[in-house]
Amino acid sequence: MTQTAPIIASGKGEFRPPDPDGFRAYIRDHKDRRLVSKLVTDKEAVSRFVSDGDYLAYDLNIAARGPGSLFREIIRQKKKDLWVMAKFTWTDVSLLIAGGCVSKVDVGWMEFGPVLNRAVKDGSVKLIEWSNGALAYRLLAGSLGVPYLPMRYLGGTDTFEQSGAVLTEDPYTHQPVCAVPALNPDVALIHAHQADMYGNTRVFGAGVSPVELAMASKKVIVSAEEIVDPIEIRKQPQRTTIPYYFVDAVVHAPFGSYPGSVQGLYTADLEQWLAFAAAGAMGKTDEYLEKWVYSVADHQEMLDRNVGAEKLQALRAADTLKEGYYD
Amino acid sequence: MTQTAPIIASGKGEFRPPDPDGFRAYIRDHKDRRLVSKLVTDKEAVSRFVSDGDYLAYDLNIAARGPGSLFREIIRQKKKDLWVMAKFTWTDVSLLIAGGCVSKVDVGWMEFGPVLNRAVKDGSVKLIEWSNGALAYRLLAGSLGVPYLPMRYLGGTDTFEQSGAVLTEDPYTHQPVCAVPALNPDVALIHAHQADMYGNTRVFGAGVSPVELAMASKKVIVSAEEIVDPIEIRKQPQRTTIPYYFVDAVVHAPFGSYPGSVQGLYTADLEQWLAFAAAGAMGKTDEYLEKWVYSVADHQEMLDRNVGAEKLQALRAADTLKEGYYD
Amino acid sequence: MTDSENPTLSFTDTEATICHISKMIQEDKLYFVQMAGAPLMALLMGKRLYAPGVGYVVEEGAVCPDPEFPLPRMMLGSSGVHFRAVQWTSMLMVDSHAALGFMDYGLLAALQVDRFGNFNSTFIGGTYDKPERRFGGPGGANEIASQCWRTIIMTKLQKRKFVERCDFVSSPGYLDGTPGARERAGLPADTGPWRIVTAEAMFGFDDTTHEMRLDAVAPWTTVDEVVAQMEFRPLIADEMGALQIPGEDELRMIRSEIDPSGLTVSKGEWVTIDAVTGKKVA
Amino acid sequence: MTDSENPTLSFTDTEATICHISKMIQEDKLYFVQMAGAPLMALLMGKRLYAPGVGYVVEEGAVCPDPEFPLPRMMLGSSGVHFRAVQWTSMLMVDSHAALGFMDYGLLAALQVDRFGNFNSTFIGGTYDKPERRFGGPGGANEIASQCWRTIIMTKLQKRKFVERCDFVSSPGYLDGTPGARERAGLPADTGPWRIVTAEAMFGFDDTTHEMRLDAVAPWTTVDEVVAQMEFRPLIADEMGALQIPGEDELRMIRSEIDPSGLTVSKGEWVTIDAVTGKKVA
Repeated sequence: MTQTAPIIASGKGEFRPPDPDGFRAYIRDHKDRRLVSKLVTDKEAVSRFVSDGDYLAYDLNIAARGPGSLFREIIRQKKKDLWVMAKFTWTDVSLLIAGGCVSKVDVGWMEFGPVLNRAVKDGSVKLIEWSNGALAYRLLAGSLGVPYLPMRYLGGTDTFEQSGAVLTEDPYTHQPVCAVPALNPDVALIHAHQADMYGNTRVFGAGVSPVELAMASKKVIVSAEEIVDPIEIRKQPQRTTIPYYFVDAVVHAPFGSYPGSVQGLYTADLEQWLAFAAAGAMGKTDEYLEKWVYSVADHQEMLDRNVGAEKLQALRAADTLKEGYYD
Repeated sequence: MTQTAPIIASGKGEFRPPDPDGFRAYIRDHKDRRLVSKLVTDKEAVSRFVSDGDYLAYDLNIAARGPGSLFREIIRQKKKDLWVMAKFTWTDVSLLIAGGCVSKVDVGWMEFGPVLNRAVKDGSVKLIEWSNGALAYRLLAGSLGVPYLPMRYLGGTDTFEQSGAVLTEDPYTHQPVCAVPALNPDVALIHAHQADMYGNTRVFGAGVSPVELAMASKKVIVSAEEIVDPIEIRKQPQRTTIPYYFVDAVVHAPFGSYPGSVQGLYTADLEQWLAFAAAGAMGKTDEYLEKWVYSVADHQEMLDRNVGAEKLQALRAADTLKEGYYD
Repeated sequence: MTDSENPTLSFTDTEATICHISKMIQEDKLYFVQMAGAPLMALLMGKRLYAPGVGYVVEEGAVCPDPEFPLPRMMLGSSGVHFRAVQWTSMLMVDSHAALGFMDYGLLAALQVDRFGNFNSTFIGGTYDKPERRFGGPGGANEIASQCWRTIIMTKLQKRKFVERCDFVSSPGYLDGTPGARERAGLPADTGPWRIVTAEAMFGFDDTTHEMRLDAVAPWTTVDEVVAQMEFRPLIADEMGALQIPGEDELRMIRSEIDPSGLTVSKGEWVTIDAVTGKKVA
Repeated sequence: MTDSENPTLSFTDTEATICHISKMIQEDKLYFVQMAGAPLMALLMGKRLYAPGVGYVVEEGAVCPDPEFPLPRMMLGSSGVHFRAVQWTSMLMVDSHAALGFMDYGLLAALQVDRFGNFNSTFIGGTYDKPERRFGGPGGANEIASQCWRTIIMTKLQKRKFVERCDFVSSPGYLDGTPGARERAGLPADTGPWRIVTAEAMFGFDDTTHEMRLDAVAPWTTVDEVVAQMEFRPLIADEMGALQIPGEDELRMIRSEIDPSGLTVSKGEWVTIDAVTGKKVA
């Protein structure tokens, strides 16, 4: 039982060395344990909690229940040098790249296209290879407060070679087993159905890993379709996805996932859903960003000026399968 | 990054070597993927799915939302040589010992007393030391399909010395970190609020680790207060705790936790709740078992003859805080 | 040449591949399907026609959904594809279900596949650091291809897709093909690619050498034509099977209920065949 | 000797300990409380009287409940103690919250404690294999004492409880007391026992040697009497503090709202003191 466990192989992908005790010290010194209101505007949330050079992670993507309004605010505030987790993402990574915010991407899956291709070719954005599951699993490690976790995949592939995984030996079975380093993002964005002012958050429907993301991240920004009374949270404790003390900022963002959908609330705006990819293909991302980001002060103004109440009504009406989300 | 990771220290407690691939092969060959009815009597569930020598684990305990009716059926069927997980348990471990069913106990916490003391002193029951959290964490490892997990506790104590944990070196930070072997019980008992005939299971309220227990175990017996129509499960998918394919048997067991409580349904029967411990103190466990186990054919007969409808009514009425459980 | 009296049938290679895979779906197995798109359509076609009770999971954590037909125009992130699931949970949970051995089949699409079933979804051409064309990455394919018992891979029969060496092995097949190669890499025992499915041909793998083997061809092509479309020469089954002609009813089903928008299935090469003989119509 | 004119006050050592700890509870900290019983009563006494908004978790996965007073007669497994939580989750989740550094204080009870705050809840007397008296095990105490920033331990001031060596170290204090001993054992940095609380005395630990230090004594006892009740001699604080006398209102609160059944607090030694001077009444 007590032999030594050699490192059999090791990927060469860049990653931040895990530091569970450093993370604990941050939590001890920076997270408020009290029930205090964390309600802020999208502007305030991003300026206070997203810094140049941060490792940025988010749950889902701009196609579905993603933090669309926060993506646009990050671009509006011209945040730089972000290391982005592309776990089960869509065009949101290209959007952030087009906005000049990104220097590194941990790849699980992302919708690709000219913007991404150019950035990779000219070297302005560096990619590190993982997979959707491996990135979620690294968040699990981060959420457990351990430096790494063993797992049963990644091994044997070029993905492994370009990742930060290692192939080691299980101290119990002495079989080869992969291990991945814990990931503790600097800042997490989570778009939710409901939250109270303290940060108690409810996400409905299937998802990727909002719980582990919130637990593993130093700073957590929740944007919510609806702000609910704290007593409602306490009356149904089993509906809570994330308890308040993990959350630093709560932004009230109706249609925050636009142009994406939020299950149980509204469908995607198909036309605009595809507009950014189209703009990329035509080399017109600047025009896209001007219209949807720079020319509007915030998310609400974007909705008012570029979408309109009628369209929003229609998107709500088009989501006809609400069964199971709010009950 | 690629040094070797020595085993710095190693506990001497007995454990079954983890075997993720053996577990996978069992799952491949024995678990039904189809939607078929798994409704059986408590008699049938225990005779088919609990074998002498099995490693037995269960969620919670005979004080609250535990599988009381299944404990008694296991004793009634005189199962032998069980290795029992005492994770956040109560007098249920002593009950199973008094019934002659137990040869080993993995200790997190258990209500102790004369029965336990005698069994330990005469060597008829062997104890191995862990903690509530360490046993739940070993189930997490078992539920992830990995052979072990690193963790940040147990180290430095006599508990560690009497456990199967090792102190190793994290391949990333090169700091000392404990690791515990995955636990994959042979059989799991889970008492739930609701289940459908296929095994889709709902547990309401706070708990210990029903999800990881169901995932990590080869055979899973669910006893449920209520059997619901499968369509009800599909209409509210986010209320499902355990999907059907983990479950082998579903037993309809109203008041299955008796004399314990089920939150949101009924309170504990305080008098009987303490009766077994009292019997142990007075050396009268045989009389207790005769009355509550051997002299009755099954759970329903026990309720009818030894408790009575009036008492059961009163226990339901006494649980006045139902808020949050069924909504 | 074909009897000009016979009716003809036109379909895309994607439609044909969906038809082929749909016939493999069994009710007593569990499937792990990658994202929305053709693989999910193939599974749902099988569920609609042959195995209504079949259970499957998708990466974003829906367990055994029972979507209504016709399927939504846009499946990614639509509530329609998660409708009537037995559980809504997370990616981490369904990945664990696969790690535990519950997922019998993984259903995936690939850009490139090699002789041993290793496949690529990362980049084509150039080098890793200077790729000619970058793609989105493995997504969930790596964990699915590693942890499900058997993997079914959809792709197109083209020389640039059936290659001697993948430009990048995003997800594992039998690696170098040697016995135990996957186990030595830390992957679960006795797993690996099982079928490679294209419109014109279906492939399996030799149990010992793990080399790709041509098992069946469509009536509108031949073994030689198939092999001519591959960069490497596969093993050839002793008894060559014949892929079924997509039925008119099947194609109607795909176009009306599986991909009503046509956004997925109408892409790709169109084939026109003699509906009776199955031969290509010039 | 006391002025017989003064009113007297009678309480158990458990009641006094609950009063002492309740005064330490702060609203801007998070607490991890072990199981039901005296530690939870002490926390809830603090919440009731001094820090109504204080957040705490219990092992069985209730996050920041807000129970109504009077508390239920039997707290273990009663819905009353989980009432109005902000979340109902699992033991694994709250243990992880502690692992991440969110839990400022762990609140525990111990059978035996040594000079360095290591404590025992496993067996007393004899050997591990042949114990004189076996107990229930650490429960959640090991993970709480390892992963919370600071640990507060309740026990009774008796020679057999403050021992040179624990019969069994179930949960970690400062181990052998040397700098970095906990870190070398794989435990999170900068954690450890903070206070040991009994009815008659409160102890802290020296920052460098990690030896237990007597910090405060109750008015009805003296430093010498306290040390006489210990198997080892603790460090003695330069400025000895004085523990407050339990107030009549506090005792009324305990007996009417915290432990109405008296099952927990009425156990233990009764003390009768002069309510004014705080001296024992003969």
